[in-house]
This record gives sequence, structure tokens and C-alpha cells, in this order.
Amino acid sequence: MSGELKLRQENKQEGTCIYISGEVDIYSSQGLKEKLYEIVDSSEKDIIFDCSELNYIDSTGLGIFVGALKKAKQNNKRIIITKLKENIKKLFVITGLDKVFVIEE
Amino acid sequence: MSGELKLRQENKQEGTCIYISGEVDIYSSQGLKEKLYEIVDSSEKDIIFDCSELNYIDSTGLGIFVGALKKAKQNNKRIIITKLKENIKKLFVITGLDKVFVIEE
Amino acid sequence: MDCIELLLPLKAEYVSLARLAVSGVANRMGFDIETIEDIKVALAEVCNKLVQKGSNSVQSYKIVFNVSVDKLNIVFDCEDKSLRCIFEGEGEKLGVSIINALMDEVEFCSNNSYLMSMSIALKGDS
Amino acid sequence: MDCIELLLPLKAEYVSLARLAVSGVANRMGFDIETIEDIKVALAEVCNKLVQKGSNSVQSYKIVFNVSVDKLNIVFDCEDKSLRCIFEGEGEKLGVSIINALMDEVEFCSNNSYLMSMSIALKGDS
Ligand SMILES: Nc1ncnc2c1ncn2[C@@H]1O[C@H](COP(=O)(O)OP(=O)(O)O)[C@@H](O)[C@H]1O
Ligand SMILES: Nc1ncnc2c1ncn2[C@@H]1O[C@H](COP(=O)(O)OP(=O)(O)O)[C@@H](O)[C@H]1O
Repeated sequence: MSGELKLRQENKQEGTCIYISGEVDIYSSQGLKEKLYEIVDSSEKDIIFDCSELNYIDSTGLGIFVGALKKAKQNNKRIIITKLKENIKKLFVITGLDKVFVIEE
Repeated sequence: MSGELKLRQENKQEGTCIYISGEVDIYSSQGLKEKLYEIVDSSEKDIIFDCSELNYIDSTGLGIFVGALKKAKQNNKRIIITKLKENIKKLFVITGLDKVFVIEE
Repeated sequence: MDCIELLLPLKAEYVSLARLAVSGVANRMGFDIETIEDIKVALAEVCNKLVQKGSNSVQSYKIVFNVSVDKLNIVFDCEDKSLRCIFEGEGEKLGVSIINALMDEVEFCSNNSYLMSMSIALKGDS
Repeated sequence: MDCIELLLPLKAEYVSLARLAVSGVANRMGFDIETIEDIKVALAEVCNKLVQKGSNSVQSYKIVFNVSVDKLNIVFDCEDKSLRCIFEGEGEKLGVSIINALMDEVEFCSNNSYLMSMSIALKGDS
């Protein structure tokens, strides 16, 4: 199918960059949550999600993003979501989450 | 899905080259047969199939190839099948059609 | 009208198969790629909820795709009737918002013999 | 063992959907891409034959995917019992040769309550 879920982390000047690729669904996200929260918890900079290779997400994945945001806020860090595909950005708009996250091109 | 069926014809020095791309199945092949037989019937040279973009074929499509071969033979022309993907070449071997057609890399 | 049925185990690992099937159906009908993505998400939101709430009491659920020239209607059903009205009181939740926004008609609580139903029209110009 | 069922109209245009579904099932099970292609062709050979022979007497047919850890078993069924043993006397035909070569076990004529059945093993090293 069009891509297993993969996470890759890169520490950059601007922040901790997380590349999410593949499909985040109810099954694939089972491992994502812990990994993501761990990265967010231990990051000393803002978190930047690069979603250019993210092909699918639904409420399961959006919920995990919200959870990550809560953790980031506790640490006074921001989460910046970048390079969302159109169909996925649409889901952030529908749910109002586009106003909760910082979303950049 | 992974590709509609398309036919493209190019007249070359070596013969009439037919590029088949996409999937040849029981549904998509309904129009293929006439188009192909027409090209074969009117060709004054050998027929070369370029199958580098052919992703799927089954007995429906193989049967049409056999029919094309019969027409070509009536006109004293050859059919040369080139650039078959491995999984498709396997079907020619299974059915013994690899000995009926000229198959080249 | 053509009718396609898919019966799936109530497990997270098969939701992707439901998405794959609906993308095949919608593609065959002529929906554009963007709309197919929307339909996949809306469908998956229902599957997710069924899988989450379904516990061990039921083994499988059924998705029926009713294909007409200008509309795709998707009906969900399951032997465990406790899964009826599964989205009730979830007006604010992500799943419900997504389904409502992406589909043209949604019947969360059916009086009929199924769990829920949703439809999307095939626009002439798409 | 997990069981997935797909009910399809007996029409040429839906055979690709059967292929898509089986590729999803086989992919989830862990078959390699090459074997998935083989399974798709073998399955389609049966669908093709049913669609060709099925005339107007039947509206739909059922494909059951029985998923176990080390084997995929595919059972075809249909209300029209005249479609039983549909490959009988076709030993030399392309479709039969392909199915026999690509699947590990094939039961063309079943004594049981279905049309035919075929299975392929998931090799440990694949
Ligand atoms: N528009 C929104 N703005 C901020 N947070 C939201 C919004 N919508 C949902 N959330 C949060 O996202 C998380 C997941 O939402 P949801 O799926 O609706 O609820 P639950 O996980 O309780 O089923 C929850 O923590 C919820 O508070
Ligand atoms: N090994 C072979 N060598 C040559 N021709 C073959 C071979 N196998 C099948 N054919 C031919 O291919 C065509 C389609 O075959 P098949 O699907 O088996 O039969 P049918 O179309 O009669 O159902 C037929 O014309 C048949 O004679």
C-alpha cells in the first residue's frame, strides 16, 4: 500500500525537525504515539513537523498531534507543522486545528 | 488504480512499434482487441510490442496477443514482444507462449 | 444500482483494507483523486470508531457500497446492535466533524436495519 | 484465523476491485510484491471465468479470504450452482494453467458448499 509509516528526526538550528512519511492510521499510529511524545518531551527546541511525505492521516493521528502539542506547551516549546498536502491541510481546517497549531508552507 | 490501459503506435525502421501501458484485464481489454487487430492487419512491417509500462495482464490479454499473432502470421509478419516485466514474462513461460512468440529483452 | 459488500474483522489492521476497497470503488465510479482521499478518511473514521468501541463482543462488521450513476452510498452494519448510534453525543469530536464536512449526507443514527449510512454525490464536472 | 468477505456484482468492471482487495490482504499478511502479483492474476482468472460464464442468471459472487499466519486461502462462491466446476474440461486452457502454476493448492471442483478454492503458503523467508 502507499507507504508504511516512518519517523525520522533531525536536529537543526531552528528546532527539532521530525519527518513523518507514509500513512498514519489507527493501526500504524499505535507505535507512533510513544515515539513522538518521547521526542517532544526531550526536545530543547521547538518541534518542526515536515509532512511533505505524509500521505494519509485521520482523527487517530490528529489526536496524537494534539497530544504532542500539549506536551510541547508544558515545556514552553512550539510545534510548527510544515508542508502539509492539500487533502491533509483540509482536515486541520475542518477540525479547527489549523488555529491551534502553527501551520507553515 | 495503477494505470489505465493505453496504446501508442510508432512507425520505426525495424517495424511497427506498439507501446502498451497500464493494465490489460477483462474490462480494459474490451477496446484493446479491435484496435490491436486493426494495427496488425494494416502493418506492412513486423510488429514490436514495447511492454516496459505494462503492469498487469492475464489470460484475457494473452488471448488477444495470440489472436494478434495469428493475424500477423497470415500477413507473413512476425510479432516481437519486448521489455516484459518479470511477473508478466512468467505468465508467458507458464502457458508455453514464450515458445510461440519471439520474446526479447 | 450496483452493490458491493465487504465483511471485515473488527481489528485495526484491516481498516486500511476498507480504505483500499473504497478507493477502488470510487475510482471506478469516476471520482477525482482529491474526493477519493476525502471518502477514504470519512469511511475510516467510522471503521476506527467501530474498532475502538467494538470490544470482543463482535467479530466482524460489514460495509456496503451502493453505487449509482451519480452517488456513492456507504452503509455500515454489524451484528452487535450496541454499536448503533455509536457517534451519539460526539458532536464536537474530531471524527464526527470530519465525516460531516466530507460527506454530503450522513445518517449517524439509523431507524433502519443498519448502524449508519453516508453518501457523497458524483459531481458532473469532476 | 481472520476471514474477509467481498461480494461483487458479476461484471467485468469490478474484477479490478477484487484484485485490489486481494493485494491489500496479501500485503497485510506480508507476502512479497512478486507473489502478490501472482495471487492477483490467479484470483482474476477465476473472476474472469465467472463473469464470462455467469450470464444474467446471477447478480453477484462472493470471494472469501481466509487469512492464517502461514497461508492465504481464497474461496469463491455464488448462488448460481451452475457455475460450479466452471473450469472442468479446461486442462489445456490459459486460465487453468496460470492458476495451477501460481497457487499451491487448487480445488477446481468442490464437494463442499462453494464453487472453488485456492491457497498459497506464506514462506518464512519471504
Ligand atoms: N478544535 C480543537 N481545538 C483544540 N483541541 C481540539 C480540537 N478538537 C479536538 N481537540 C482535542 O483533540 C484531542 C482528540 O480529540 P477527539 O478525537 O475529539 O476526542 P477524544 O480523543 O476525547 O475522543 C482531544 O484532546 C481534544 O480536546
Ligand atoms: N501454449 C499455447 N501455444 C499456442 N497457442 C496457445 C497456447 N495456449 C493457448 N493458446 C491459444 O490461445 C488462445 C486463447 O487460449 P485459451 O484462453 O486457452 O482458450 P479460449 O480462448 O478458447 O478459452 C487460443 O486461441 C489458444 O489456441
